[in-house]
Amino acid sequence: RRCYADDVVTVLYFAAAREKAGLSSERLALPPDASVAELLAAVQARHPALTEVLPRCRVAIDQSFAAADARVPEGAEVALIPPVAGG
Amino acid sequence: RRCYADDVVTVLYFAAAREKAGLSSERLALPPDASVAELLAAVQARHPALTEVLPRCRVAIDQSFAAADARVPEGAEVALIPPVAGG
Amino acid sequence: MDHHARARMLETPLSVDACIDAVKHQGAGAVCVFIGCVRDHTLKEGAGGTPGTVAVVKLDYEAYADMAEKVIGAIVVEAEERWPGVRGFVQHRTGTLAIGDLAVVIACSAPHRAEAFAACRHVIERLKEDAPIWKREHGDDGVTWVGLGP
Amino acid sequence: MDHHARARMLETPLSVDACIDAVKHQGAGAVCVFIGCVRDHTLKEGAGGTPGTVAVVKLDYEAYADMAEKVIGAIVVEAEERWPGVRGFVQHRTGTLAIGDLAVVIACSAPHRAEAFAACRHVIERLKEDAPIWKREHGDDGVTWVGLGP
Repeated sequence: RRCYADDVVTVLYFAAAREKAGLSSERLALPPDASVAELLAAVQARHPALTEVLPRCRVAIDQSFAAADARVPEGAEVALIPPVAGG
Repeated sequence: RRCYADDVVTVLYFAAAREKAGLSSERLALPPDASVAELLAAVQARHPALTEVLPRCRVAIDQSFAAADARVPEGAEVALIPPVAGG
Repeated sequence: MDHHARARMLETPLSVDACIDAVKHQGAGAVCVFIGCVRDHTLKEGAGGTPGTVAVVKLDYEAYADMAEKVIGAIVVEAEERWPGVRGFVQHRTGTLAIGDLAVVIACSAPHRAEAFAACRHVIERLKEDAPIWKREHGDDGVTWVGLGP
Repeated sequence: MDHHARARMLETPLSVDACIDAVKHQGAGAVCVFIGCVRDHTLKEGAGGTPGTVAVVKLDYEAYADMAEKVIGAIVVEAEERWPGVRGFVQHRTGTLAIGDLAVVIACSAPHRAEAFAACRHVIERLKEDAPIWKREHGDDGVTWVGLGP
């Protein structure tokens, strides 16, 4: 792992999150070994409009649900998952 | 109602009952106001081969299930219903 | 009560689409369909009570057709009354069926899935209790009337 | 684990027959199919909390498709492991759907009906919990993301 350089991840925004953030995906630089919680804080800072929906979102890392304390690996695909409504 | 003359009913035999009785239907003369039980006794007498399956049969009068004490009206269509196996 | 609109005995192959079309409508958010088909094996009490499987070759379905449509129709009405908003429709086959052939198709629609599932299950369970339908099983252990036991 | 063989997200109309064919086999005596379709109304907490019905015009379905296929596929595997002998297959629609259009079709086969019903119900309930799929409802009260609440 590169030392002291940021991890770059891809963040995907779906449904209400995309609508509020105004974009469907972006690349985000995170401090190495960042947690999901830290990622959410970074996202919140970049997109204040997400304030309402963010707390209701689950997070997926590389297409698997991740807990708040999970680590976000370098190059991960991170998705914000608002309350789902399939079927 | 005619006095003292027999009621004539049609008896239908299905599945195992037809197989044992060797016929699918017949007309049967019954004393007036006969019960289902009396009808079964008459059928048993005519077709001893039914001895085994008869006790396991339900009876329908004019396409509705009937209890043993039900009366068999003149001209009724009576069906012997061996254990069913639909679906 | 119009049974005929809810249950049909057919000597020709059944149609899942026809059953769905009979119950689907703009107010229904859910349709549950049950399909009973001829399985290639069946469980049989072997000698000494040990359950064994018997290969099935075909089944002959026989029905007291008029009464069967009445009984099944009444069972569907039972489900519609018990779960408001449900609409049900049943096709049941008669004649000789090969492995894989459809013997019964039950479709139940409802505004929501819980009622659709419950009604569909109710209909198949009650149908198996009361519908005057019989099947003669041609298995590798000979020909037997299902449900008649040894 | 081959999710793809068990779950497919589609932008084109769904096929009940395709789902049945995917699970039907000679050892299956029962197939349970659940169809979720777009209803013309929905219940809405009206002002003051009184539940009222709102007319629905259409629904836009959005999905995180790759993950959805993985999640749904895993849910089907869950059902197959929990009810031995079950085979499941799911199609889920994305895009804009009109009233009556099919949003999801779930087919589960099994030797006997109890497992087919149970597995099918399990899949739809779990799918609604975890599949990353969303619907935007165009109702006569405006456009809202279902599940997001007021």
